[in-house]
Amino acid sequence: MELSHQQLADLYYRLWLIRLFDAAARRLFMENKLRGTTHTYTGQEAVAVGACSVLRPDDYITSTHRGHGHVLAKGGDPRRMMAELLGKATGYCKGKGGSMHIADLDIGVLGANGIVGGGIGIATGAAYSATVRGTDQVAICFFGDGASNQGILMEAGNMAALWRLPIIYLCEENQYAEFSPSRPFMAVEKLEQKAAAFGMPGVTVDGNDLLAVRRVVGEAVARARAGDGPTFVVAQTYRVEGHTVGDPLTYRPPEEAEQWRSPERDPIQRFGRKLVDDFGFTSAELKGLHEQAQQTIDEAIRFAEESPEPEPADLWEDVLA
Amino acid sequence: MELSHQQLADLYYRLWLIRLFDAAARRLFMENKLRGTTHTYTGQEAVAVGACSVLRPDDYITSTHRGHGHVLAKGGDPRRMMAELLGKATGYCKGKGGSMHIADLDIGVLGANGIVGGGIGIATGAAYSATVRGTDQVAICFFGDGASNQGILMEAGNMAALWRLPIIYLCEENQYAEFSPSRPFMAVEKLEQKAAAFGMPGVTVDGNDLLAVRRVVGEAVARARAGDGPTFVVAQTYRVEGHTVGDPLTYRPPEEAEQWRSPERDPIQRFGRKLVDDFGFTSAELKGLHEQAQQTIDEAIRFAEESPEPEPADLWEDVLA
Amino acid sequence: MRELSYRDALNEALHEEMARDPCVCILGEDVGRYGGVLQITRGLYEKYGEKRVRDTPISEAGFVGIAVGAAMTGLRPVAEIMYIDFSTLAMDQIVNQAAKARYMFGGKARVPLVIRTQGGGGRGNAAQHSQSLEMWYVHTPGLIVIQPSTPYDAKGLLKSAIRNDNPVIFIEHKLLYNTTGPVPEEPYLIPIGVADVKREGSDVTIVATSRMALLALEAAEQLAAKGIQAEVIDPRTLKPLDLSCIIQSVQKTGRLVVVNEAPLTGGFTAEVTARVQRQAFDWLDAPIMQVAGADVPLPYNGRLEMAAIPQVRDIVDAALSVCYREA
Amino acid sequence: MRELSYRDALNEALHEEMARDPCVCILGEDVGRYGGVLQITRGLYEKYGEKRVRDTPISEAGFVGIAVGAAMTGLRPVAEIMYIDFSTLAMDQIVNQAAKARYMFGGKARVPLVIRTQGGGGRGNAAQHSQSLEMWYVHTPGLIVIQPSTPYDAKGLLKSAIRNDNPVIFIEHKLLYNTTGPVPEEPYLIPIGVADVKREGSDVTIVATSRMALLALEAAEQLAAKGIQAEVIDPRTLKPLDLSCIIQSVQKTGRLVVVNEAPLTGGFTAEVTARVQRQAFDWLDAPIMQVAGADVPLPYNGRLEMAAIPQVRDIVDAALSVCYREA
Ligand SMILES: Cc1ncc(C[n+]2csc(CCOP(=O)(O)OP(=O)(O)O)c2C)c(N)n1
Ligand SMILES: Cc1ncc(C[n+]2csc(CCOP(=O)(O)OP(=O)(O)O)c2C)c(N)n1
Ligand SMILES: [Mg+2]
Ligand SMILES: [Mg+2]
Repeated sequence: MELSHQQLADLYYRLWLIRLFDAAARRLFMENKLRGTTHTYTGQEAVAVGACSVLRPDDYITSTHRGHGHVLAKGGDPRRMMAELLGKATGYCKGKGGSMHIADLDIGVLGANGIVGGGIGIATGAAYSATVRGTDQVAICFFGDGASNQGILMEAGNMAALWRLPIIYLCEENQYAEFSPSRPFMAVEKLEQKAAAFGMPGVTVDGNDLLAVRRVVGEAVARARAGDGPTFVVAQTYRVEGHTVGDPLTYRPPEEAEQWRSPERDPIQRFGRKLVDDFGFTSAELKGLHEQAQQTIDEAIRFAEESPEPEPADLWEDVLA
Repeated sequence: MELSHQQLADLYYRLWLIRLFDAAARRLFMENKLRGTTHTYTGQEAVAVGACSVLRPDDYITSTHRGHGHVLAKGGDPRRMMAELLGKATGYCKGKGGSMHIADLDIGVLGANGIVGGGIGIATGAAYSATVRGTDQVAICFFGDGASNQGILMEAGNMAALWRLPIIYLCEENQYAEFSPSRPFMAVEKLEQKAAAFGMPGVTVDGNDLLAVRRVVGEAVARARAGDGPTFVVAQTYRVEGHTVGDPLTYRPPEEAEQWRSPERDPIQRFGRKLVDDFGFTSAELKGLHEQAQQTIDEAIRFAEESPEPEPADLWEDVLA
Repeated sequence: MRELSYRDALNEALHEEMARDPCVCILGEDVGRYGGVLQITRGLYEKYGEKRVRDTPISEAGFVGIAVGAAMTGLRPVAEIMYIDFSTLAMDQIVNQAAKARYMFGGKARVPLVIRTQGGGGRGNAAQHSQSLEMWYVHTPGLIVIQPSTPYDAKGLLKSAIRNDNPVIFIEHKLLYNTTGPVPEEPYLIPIGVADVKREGSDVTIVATSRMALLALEAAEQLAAKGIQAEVIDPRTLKPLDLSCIIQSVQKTGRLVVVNEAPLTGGFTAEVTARVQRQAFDWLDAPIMQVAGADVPLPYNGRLEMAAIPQVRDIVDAALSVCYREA
Repeated sequence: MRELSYRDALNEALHEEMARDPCVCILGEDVGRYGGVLQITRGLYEKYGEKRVRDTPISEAGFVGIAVGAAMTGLRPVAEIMYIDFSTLAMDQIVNQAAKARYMFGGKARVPLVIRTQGGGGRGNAAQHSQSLEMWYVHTPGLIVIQPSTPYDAKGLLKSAIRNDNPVIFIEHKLLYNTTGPVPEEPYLIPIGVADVKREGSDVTIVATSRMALLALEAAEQLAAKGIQAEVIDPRTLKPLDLSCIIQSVQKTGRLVVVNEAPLTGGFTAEVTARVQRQAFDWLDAPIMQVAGADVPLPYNGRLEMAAIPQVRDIVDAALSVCYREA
């Protein structure tokens, strides 16, 4: 689990990639260039980047409606993602999926999902599949604190525990579900208590501390790969922006988000400080990585904007294999 | 909670009523007089009778595919039940429901249910309804150990706990779900552990001990009526007969059921002994109650057999109110 | 007459019914404090409190099940399923429990439940947020299915749905919320099962549901310019269907176009076509034309989505073709 | 040729496909040790072990979801939903996930999933265990829907379904399991999307699905005795539908009766009627007759249930009526 300087730099770069991708998505949405809805991952970047940093390219993840961060963390191509947001033929889904349905089967991304809880069965199935095919692949199922109230979590979790499937249920407790705080909707005191009902270990981690996420998920992944079954991980974090781009955020005090944007709490700044303090990075280096991420995003936008729209006949393609 | 001699006698009578009703149902099924499938409650009688003994007529229950015992325990009319089994116009459902759909809204029986877990939402809704209408009615939701793997249990349980609804989730751990033992399908060690995930107290009781069930459910009902919320009760018992009438029971050793039929374990004989040992009943009295139950059942069969079938035009009735 | 938006008309219906009957209650995600994602339940929480206006967890099966049980025991719940696509999570509760309870119990249960939900495409919400699933419910005995196309119909039918003693699937359309139209101040109800002739005409009958009714009216304008008088009928209630209104019109026009946004195969247009060809076979001067959605999941891209959903142009073309006129 | 029961034909198909392809796996309640409530999976657990033949908890949404994920990642799962009525619990997984994944992902995913399930009435299982829900799935783009009526078709189509790269809803009928018919020893496949003319005739076309195909053949016998030669077509695959086979027949006979067990409103008979009236309008000598189930939840009582489900007599009467003959 020791990380090289290059690896650490890459993690930092990815945090920024996500942050800047979503900043761009927000801007494009406000410019009416996107359709439907767009959900940003801002403030939660350390969860996806930390968790995916322990995965292999052939491992699986399932994502949610708030999926950009997960896909980028797993190695998704920002150009094809941005093109998808713009509904272009070069997008991951040829413009048919949009923000909520980005998938990259080649790197194990089994899709963002418009149904809250919709990825839970799929991720569990991918883990089951690995055991039948006799590989040591692992699956991470990302879902929100709101999603933890969907019954399929208990159903799939129970089977994962019974069959000792190589899966991590990674619940991002970002404190909101749509336009309501999430806590008043769960009868348990701590989310990890649910794990008891699913017959698996539960653990809570500071989701804004990338290395902590990496450690906890790393242990869970190691256990999963060794055939010792699933783990329920609760990553505590905060949804810094609105539920969707355009959400007027009338239902919470603005100071709350401000606190989470502060250098003490912001996951990127926290990780940056750690890199400087403990791993010998210079501020200039960090600045360089940040800029590099910005270039990648700029180039992705250019690529997306220059890409062609799908052809009318594409409507009828891809319904059946 | 002190029971009079008459009340105790009535409980004993009801145990036999259920046992004999199901014996009759089994016989009639084997004689090809019933259609579909029929599930007997044999061996579990003390759960329904003990639990319903603490309810008022205006309290609610939801039942399952194995519903005869619950309905009789809540005060259902054996004649209209038997008529329903025979598909007669005088049956509870005018012959439209059969064994799996008996309901008696007048005494709070919100229906047996052909869907495993199908009553969980309904019972929770009845409890919610009581709180909105400002009554102190309580609901008991009966379901099996197999049903405890349906996700809606977590969903409804969570809301019941959040909203402090007056409901008891009464899981009958009869050790089988259809043609498989139930234990290998739950990742928790003890069923009551699931309660933790639903944010409510969980308690396990010997389901073949009528007075123990009565005590535990009584406490839960008292709490519910006082506005202190739901309880998850696991009643441990045994499905003495096959899943359905006609089940060849190839999947379990015959000795197992024999042990549960023994006087030490059989809930009716256990309660009978208790009545004699601790409550001054005589064997003759017990015999009398048993015979009385038999007479009621015989009369129910007669009533049912003499009743008319529905008219063809009834097909179109009752689709909409 | 006063103009209201479809959104406000629905909101007013809920306010009036909650004021009238203390048994009416609301359940759903973000319907309380926030007033509903689409703001249809705005102001109810403040007025009626959290017992009667319940914000639920994200648990569609659970809260719809609770609504069914509540309906069986004296309440008149109005449950909001935010997108009809999510009704898939509550199908057992809707189809096996709510729709069948009364029949299975021999007429003993009443299930006065309204499920308000929202369907249709056109906003780039893609395949899991744009479905038109009304036919599943039309195909299910024991349910009533309503799809209003105007603010007036929306208010009057929602009030009737709440007062009805059966489970009602009440399907709004996401592109209609901001449309406006006359809605009287005085209370009124619209009977369930009665179609509305939105425009009279003698040359061709166009039956169109939900948002498609508005498109059909636009099409009728264009047809009028070509000398074709189209009669536009909005069934409003898909089940029970006011077939006689449609038959009468077809007997007059001899030509029928049926428009519905859902995928063609197995859709509402097939149902109407089959009924009319049987009952008005001898009056038909041309095959009935179906204008329906493409048999594909709805795509995100705007151009593709437009192509997947019937447009005014498609309705005009279909009407011209049954009139044996060139497009 | 060797005779096999529908049950054994299905079982043989599973044995052959599991032997052929190690990616084929089975999931469902009691499908393993017990061999399936209907014994369709008998012997598989013993041969292929618990990894490939998974007894699941009673968690339809969960295990169907797992099957979807497994299908997306290299397996070819065959999930058994014991009664189609319980598919209501897994609708999100079937409709929003399995059916749409490929399209939403721009053609990137393959979801080679078979959901084997069982529908229909006739055994007194009442409203929650007797439904014919095929039209929900026919109406859902991205799914293939198969309903075999004979042991031969059952085996050949199940094998094709397993080899197909799309989600397939494979619907057996509870009254067919004990029926028998010829099934060759040699391996064979039946292509998806190809109807079968079960009997040739020139006077009237009868299209009938699942068990109704057997009733239609009986009806054809009775019609023959009255001098009417009925052509009986079993579509076998409801989606994609082999419409050209039906149209060809109607062009020959000029008369069509469509038979399906599900409730009439919104059912398969409407779909076929609509398609044929449009494509063969000029060939039709009479309105198309639909013979379908009553629009009621299925009742328990035997007499009522018989009245709710189409019987041979109803098919004969419909055929006579389109031939303008007295019943
Ligand atoms: C089944 C379903 N119900 C409701 C919604 C509407 N919805 C979209 S996101 C969301 C909140 C999800 O909250 P959470 O799981 O905490 O994820 P977060 O948005 O916080 O990332 C809701 C209710 C949906 N998409 N799917
Ligand atoms: C949703 C659903 N899935 C499966 C079935 C088939 N089924 C009927 S009873 C049963 C077993 C139920 O077990 P349990 O809940 O323990 O109740 P018990 O039979 O032991 O009383 C099953 C799987 C069903 N009726 N409904
Ligand atoms: Mg959240
Ligand atoms: Mg059990």
